[in-house]
Amino acid sequence: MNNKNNRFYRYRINFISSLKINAGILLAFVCLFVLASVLSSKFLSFDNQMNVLRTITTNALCAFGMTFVILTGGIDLSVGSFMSLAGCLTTVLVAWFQVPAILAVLLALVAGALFGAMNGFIITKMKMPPFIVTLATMNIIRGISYIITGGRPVLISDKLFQKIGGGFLGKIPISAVYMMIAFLLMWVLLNRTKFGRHVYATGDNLTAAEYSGIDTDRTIFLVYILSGLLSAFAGIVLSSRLNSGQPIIGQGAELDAIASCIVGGISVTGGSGTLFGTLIGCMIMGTISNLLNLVGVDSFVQLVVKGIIIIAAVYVDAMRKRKI
Amino acid sequence: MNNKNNRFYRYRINFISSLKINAGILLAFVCLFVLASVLSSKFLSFDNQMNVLRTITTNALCAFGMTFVILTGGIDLSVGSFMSLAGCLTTVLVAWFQVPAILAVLLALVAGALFGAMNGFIITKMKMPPFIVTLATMNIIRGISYIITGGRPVLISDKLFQKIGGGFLGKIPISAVYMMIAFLLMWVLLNRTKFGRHVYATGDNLTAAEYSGIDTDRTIFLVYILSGLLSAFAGIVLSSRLNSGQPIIGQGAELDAIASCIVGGISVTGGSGTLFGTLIGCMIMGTISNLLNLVGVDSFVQLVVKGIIIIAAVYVDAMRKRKI
Amino acid sequence: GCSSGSDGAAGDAASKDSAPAAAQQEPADDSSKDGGKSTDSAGDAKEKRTIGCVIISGTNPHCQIFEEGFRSVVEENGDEAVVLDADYDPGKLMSCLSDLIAQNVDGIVVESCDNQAPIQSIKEAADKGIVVAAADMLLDVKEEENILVSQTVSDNYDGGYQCGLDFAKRANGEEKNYLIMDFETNTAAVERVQGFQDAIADQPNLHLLETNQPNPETLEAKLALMDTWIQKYDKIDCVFAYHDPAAMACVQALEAAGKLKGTLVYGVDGNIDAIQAISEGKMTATAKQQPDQLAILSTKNMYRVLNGEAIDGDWLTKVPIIFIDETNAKEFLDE
Amino acid sequence: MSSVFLKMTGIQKSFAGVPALEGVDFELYPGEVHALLGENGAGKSTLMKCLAGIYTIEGGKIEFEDQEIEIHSVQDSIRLGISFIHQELALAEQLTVAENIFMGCEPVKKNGLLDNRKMHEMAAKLLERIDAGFSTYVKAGELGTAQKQLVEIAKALRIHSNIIVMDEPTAALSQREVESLFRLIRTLKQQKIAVIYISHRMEEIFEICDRITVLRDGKNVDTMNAVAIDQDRLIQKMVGHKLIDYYVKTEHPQGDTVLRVEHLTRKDRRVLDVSFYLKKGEILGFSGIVGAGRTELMQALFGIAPLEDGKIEIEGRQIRISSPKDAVASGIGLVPEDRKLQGLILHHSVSFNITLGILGKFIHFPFVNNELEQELAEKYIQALGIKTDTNKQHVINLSGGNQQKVVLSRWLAISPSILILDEPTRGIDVGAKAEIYALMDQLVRNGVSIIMVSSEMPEVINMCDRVYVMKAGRIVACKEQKELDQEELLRYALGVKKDE
Ligand SMILES: Nc1ncnc2c1ncn2[C@@H]1O[C@H](COP(=O)(O)OP(=O)(O)OP(=O)(O)O)[C@@H](O)[C@H]1O
Ligand SMILES: Nc1ncnc2c1ncn2[C@@H]1O[C@H](COP(=O)(O)OP(=O)(O)OP(=O)(O)O)[C@@H](O)[C@H]1O
Ligand SMILES: [Mg+2]
Ligand SMILES: [Mg+2]
Repeated sequence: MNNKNNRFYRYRINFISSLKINAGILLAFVCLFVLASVLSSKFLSFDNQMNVLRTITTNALCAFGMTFVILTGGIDLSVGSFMSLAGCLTTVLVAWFQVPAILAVLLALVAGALFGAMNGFIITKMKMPPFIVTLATMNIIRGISYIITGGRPVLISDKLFQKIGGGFLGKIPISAVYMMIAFLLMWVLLNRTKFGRHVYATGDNLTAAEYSGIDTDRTIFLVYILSGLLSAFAGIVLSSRLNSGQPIIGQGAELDAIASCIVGGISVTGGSGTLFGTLIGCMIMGTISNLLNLVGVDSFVQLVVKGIIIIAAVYVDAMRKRKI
Repeated sequence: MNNKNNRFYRYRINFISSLKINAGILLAFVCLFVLASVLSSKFLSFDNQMNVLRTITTNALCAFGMTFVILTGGIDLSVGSFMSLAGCLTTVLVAWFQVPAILAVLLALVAGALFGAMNGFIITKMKMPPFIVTLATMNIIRGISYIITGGRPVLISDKLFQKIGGGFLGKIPISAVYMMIAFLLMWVLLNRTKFGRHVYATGDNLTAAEYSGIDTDRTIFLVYILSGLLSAFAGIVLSSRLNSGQPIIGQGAELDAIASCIVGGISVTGGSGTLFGTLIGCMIMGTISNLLNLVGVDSFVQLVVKGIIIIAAVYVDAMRKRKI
Repeated sequence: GCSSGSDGAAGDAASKDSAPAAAQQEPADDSSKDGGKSTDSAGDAKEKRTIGCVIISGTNPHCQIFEEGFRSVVEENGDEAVVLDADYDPGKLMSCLSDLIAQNVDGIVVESCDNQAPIQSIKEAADKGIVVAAADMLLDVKEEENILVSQTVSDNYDGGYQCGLDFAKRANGEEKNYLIMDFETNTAAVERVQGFQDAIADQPNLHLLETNQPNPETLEAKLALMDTWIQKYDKIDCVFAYHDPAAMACVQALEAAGKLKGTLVYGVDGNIDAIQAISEGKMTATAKQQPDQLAILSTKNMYRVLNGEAIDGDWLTKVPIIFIDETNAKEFLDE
Repeated sequence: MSSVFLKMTGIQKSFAGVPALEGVDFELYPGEVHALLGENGAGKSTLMKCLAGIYTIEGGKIEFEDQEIEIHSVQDSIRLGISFIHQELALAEQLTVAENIFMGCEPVKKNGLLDNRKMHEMAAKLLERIDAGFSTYVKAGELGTAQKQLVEIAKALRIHSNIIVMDEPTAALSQREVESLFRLIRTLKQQKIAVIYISHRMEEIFEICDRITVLRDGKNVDTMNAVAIDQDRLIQKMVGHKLIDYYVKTEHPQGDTVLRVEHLTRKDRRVLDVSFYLKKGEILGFSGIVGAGRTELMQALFGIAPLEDGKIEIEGRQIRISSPKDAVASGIGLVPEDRKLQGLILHHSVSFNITLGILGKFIHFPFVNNELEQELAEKYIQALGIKTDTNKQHVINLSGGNQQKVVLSRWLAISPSILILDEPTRGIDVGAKAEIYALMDQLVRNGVSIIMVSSEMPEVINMCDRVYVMKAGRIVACKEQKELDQEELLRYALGVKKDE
């Protein structure tokens, strides 16, 4: 028995275990990948792969935060507004108030964390449903970013700021690097800390978690801060790439992030799923868009095809899970 | 004991009980209403009240269907696309194929029910999460309505069709009449039929419902049909008011409908809430918009104010519920 | 030119072999390198090129006409057209451009929804030797930067201005109340509104009741805003809407309230349903843009540079708008 | 006896390749009460779920009145007239008691609409039949665990059935309700209704059952007449070996008072003016009938429900407990009454659940000592004999009794100085019960103090040093072990007798 356990243990801590749990969605991804390579000769090129990575960064950052939120059984509809606010704040500070870019970025991140904390506070202390709270703050925060920018793009010419999201590390886009770093940090946070366990426990059974002495309010509070922070960062990176603060960015980002999580196998009711799954979910979503654009599918038909592929991908995953 | 039972019983089934259960949100609504009357002299006018009713019709129809869906523990993100599809289908049939308006409306409703059945089928038979399924069909169905219209508005000059959504019954807009009829029908369905009871049971405790011999798959299947049907009808009414088939209508309608349900006290996890609550939720959302427009609040500030009012309204409800 | 400083951002890999000035000669070699594309153009001496286009939104009739114009020119040249949809989203616009670059298209026509957002991507494209022309939205790019072959835009300001003039004329000195439905986050809409207001700035008899924008920017919200205005104001003589769909929503709301008669409704775009409404006397006038012209001119410019020629005409072209009211609406209906 | 009513032969069922039933035979005659016994995880519930149509059998056949039948869905078994009281409570918490009872077969009027009046009348009658004293209009979620169990029983009686399966119906019930349930079973017998009765309470088996079938590891051990066997031999058949000491209780000196509670009143007034104390190394019992407020008291102590008034002192120091976290920090542990609702992280592994309270021992950011985690989990799996494939098994897939052991393990691992056990042996087999008693004994010898809330009189009387009896939210009596007597405790609990 012990022997067997030991085998399982190796299994578990190794990265392979993630692969195992996510075998279904990985399979779906591989299918999609092969399909894409067949359909477009450009798909496999290094440049295009980097392009896909760069494109999914914003969504992936939001989705990582969203993963924590959904794991606790919540939802965060305000991520898109956080993106907008952080992007606008940074550019306004840099362009209008000559704040150094790095400081401006830090301030915007702090703002993201603060508004995230506001979400967390209302949800835990005022005991209100996350859906409606974050729907409301989604409006409020977007309103704020419209107000501070007057609704128009903020032009920026700071070279450093442009590099933050637009630069390259060797041949790899810097934003893809951020994504990988964020993934690793979040992975450690979720899998290697008490907090991570508390997130799972809280989402699976709030009462039981409370009875076990877990401060569930604190756990929930923290995940919203995390989500605010990550989506604020996503907004900063995107603004840097857009070379301007755009109050309208991030519209619909919440649906994309949630979809990536769920495609990646995060249970909507909380408590189960892996961050690796979310990453694959993001890649699937990004690859679908890239493929359809590469092939040059008509934008109306794209909608239909995208919908069908998403269903197919999740179905492959659902089938495999039922087999275990 | 029996005596006690009897008193309670009256309590429960009378309409008053609905008022009781929804006292918190009703209170919030009344506060809002008083506030609105004070802030704008036009608010209380008969015409304006009718205007509010007419405006909320589309949202209310979708929200009624959504109520059933959320009560079973699901979600339907595709309602906006159903609106678009039904509106386009009707106008295309009437304008391009000279189908009589009534027949076209019926066909569009059938299409709504069919696509709703598709949602239900994928969710129950393929065992996939409603969120991702309806997100995918949201794309698919919208894609279809773009494709059939070529993405352009469909002009229509059929007088009967214009009356369907734009007419009046005495001084009352016909669409408000539809809303009330739909409310009554759905209320009976939810509160006075076995199906309604099964909806609650399924959403509250799926296992318990299954162990009790309820065909939960069938129940879930039916609520998605209902949602498809009602939102298709909403789309037809709106198209008639717009006097054209517009493939772009209904964007974001799902969030509005869900928000109305939750503001109205429907629990996101399913199993509890009343249709009356949803109606009040719709009225609150409609009144907020109307008030802000009447007062002429800047649209950026509107976002912020709207968010704050929503939180306040739900908070009043949450407070009262905690007191019971 | 002065843009060399920012090339660093695109990384050393790209800057090694491509100075922006040289970029425009490169594409010919580039497409010959790529065997994949030429396989199906049997026997033809000229290789089939791929030309990309990003439009603002496939659901906007204006953009659909733009797309048609673009496709017609590409077809004429016997090339393949790839049209992507940014759906009003600057982020998506950028990823569409990236996808076109990754696909190694020969030329791109950008119809942008924002004047800043696509610039980074356009630079990347230019670095790779892709010829880019901009249309419809005036991008914040100077000619000297050498990344765009031309900019071709509508005169949005004039669109609003013409409507304003018409309003002033019809008011004929009488006291009139008007409303403006605007869309502050869109530069083109802001210009139109500005034009309208400037045109009537010297008319003391015209009173602005209110300016506001639908929230969110959906058809339903436009309708609801106009509905509320009708409740709020007893006397509305004129509504200026930033584009035709909004104007049409105003028409529907006014008609339903029985207040359409005697109310002037202006829009900008020249969509077919608006022109129809004008011919029926429901709507007053619209300033028709010429999206087909925008597309054709910019695509032709792009082709010239692609073929090693110089563009004909100025680097920046403003395509005039056509003012349509009941007198000339019929002419445009037949098209 | 007449002919065979229900016959199951060679029933097989496995989960993900792991067999749970390996050719089980079972026979049932009309009007008999047939006990189905076995250790936790023996396969009792699985066999019954096959009959209920929740699981589909993979081998064997089911005959009903000599006709071979197939059961594919719950509806099939309802059609055959088989009713179930499932082991795990499954009620829709937001629906009323009556709505729960008639879930799936709601009475309708001629016009097809629901007949609520009739439903409540019928539900009230059913509740009366089992002496349940609550309204049919309350929401199920507002009921205590025992009351929910009564609702489940009423639910099984809602249609006229041929067979009623009772899977541990008394696990959450106290003496009084058990007696009325037995009265009910006797009338069912007279109506020739067959009852399949599953329980881990040995006394009950001999009191009510005619025949007994014992399962072990998914196989038949034996079927016998109840009169033909005694308790020790029966236990031996179940466990596979002889069980010597059932109630382990060693004498040892008790220390100072570790916990003193004075005038405790809950905000919702479910607990009124309760004062008591607990000594170091003592096992303190709380007895009472269903709804006496024992669980409520423990919740108040554990910081789950707000207090209106009262003082809590631990080792002489007054403390404030406003959340379970505070309670844990002050060295109090609580094994809750409802394992599914309050105890388990169902969709995670056994080891995840066991180690949830001691994460600090093996997680040192950013490293997780997995070996240590496994070791810790394994320690309790061995010690309590938790029957699970591996410690990676999701808890939701364990048998009810084994789930209970997992919850217990978590608290043993945290090793609080005051351990509150609310119905700790609920649904646990005799062998494991003995192990838990032994464990309790060992704990108190090591200086831990235990509060045990239990509705099982024998364990209260045999294990506790002192017992408080509660009624309607108040303490009505306090007895030392030497004064303990089942009859008398019950009289206090029912309010027949009062202390001066
Ligand atoms: N859904 C499931 N998935 C996997 N294994 C299961 C599942 N249900 C039961 N098992 C396993 O089948 C075996 C028999 O379980 P069952 O619930 O029938 O036991 P039981 O005799 O009712 O025990 P208890 O007295 O604890 O209720 C156990 O080992 C259990 O782990
Ligand atoms: N969540 C709740 N809401 C409303 N009333 C409750 C709730 N929980 C329990 N009660 C009521 O409180 C009283 C005490 O219930 P409880 O069941 O906890 O007592 P107990 O002595 O622990 O008995 P047992 O645990 O055996 O049922 C009962 O009358 C019950 O109806
Ligand atoms: Mg069992
Ligand atoms: Mg209890």
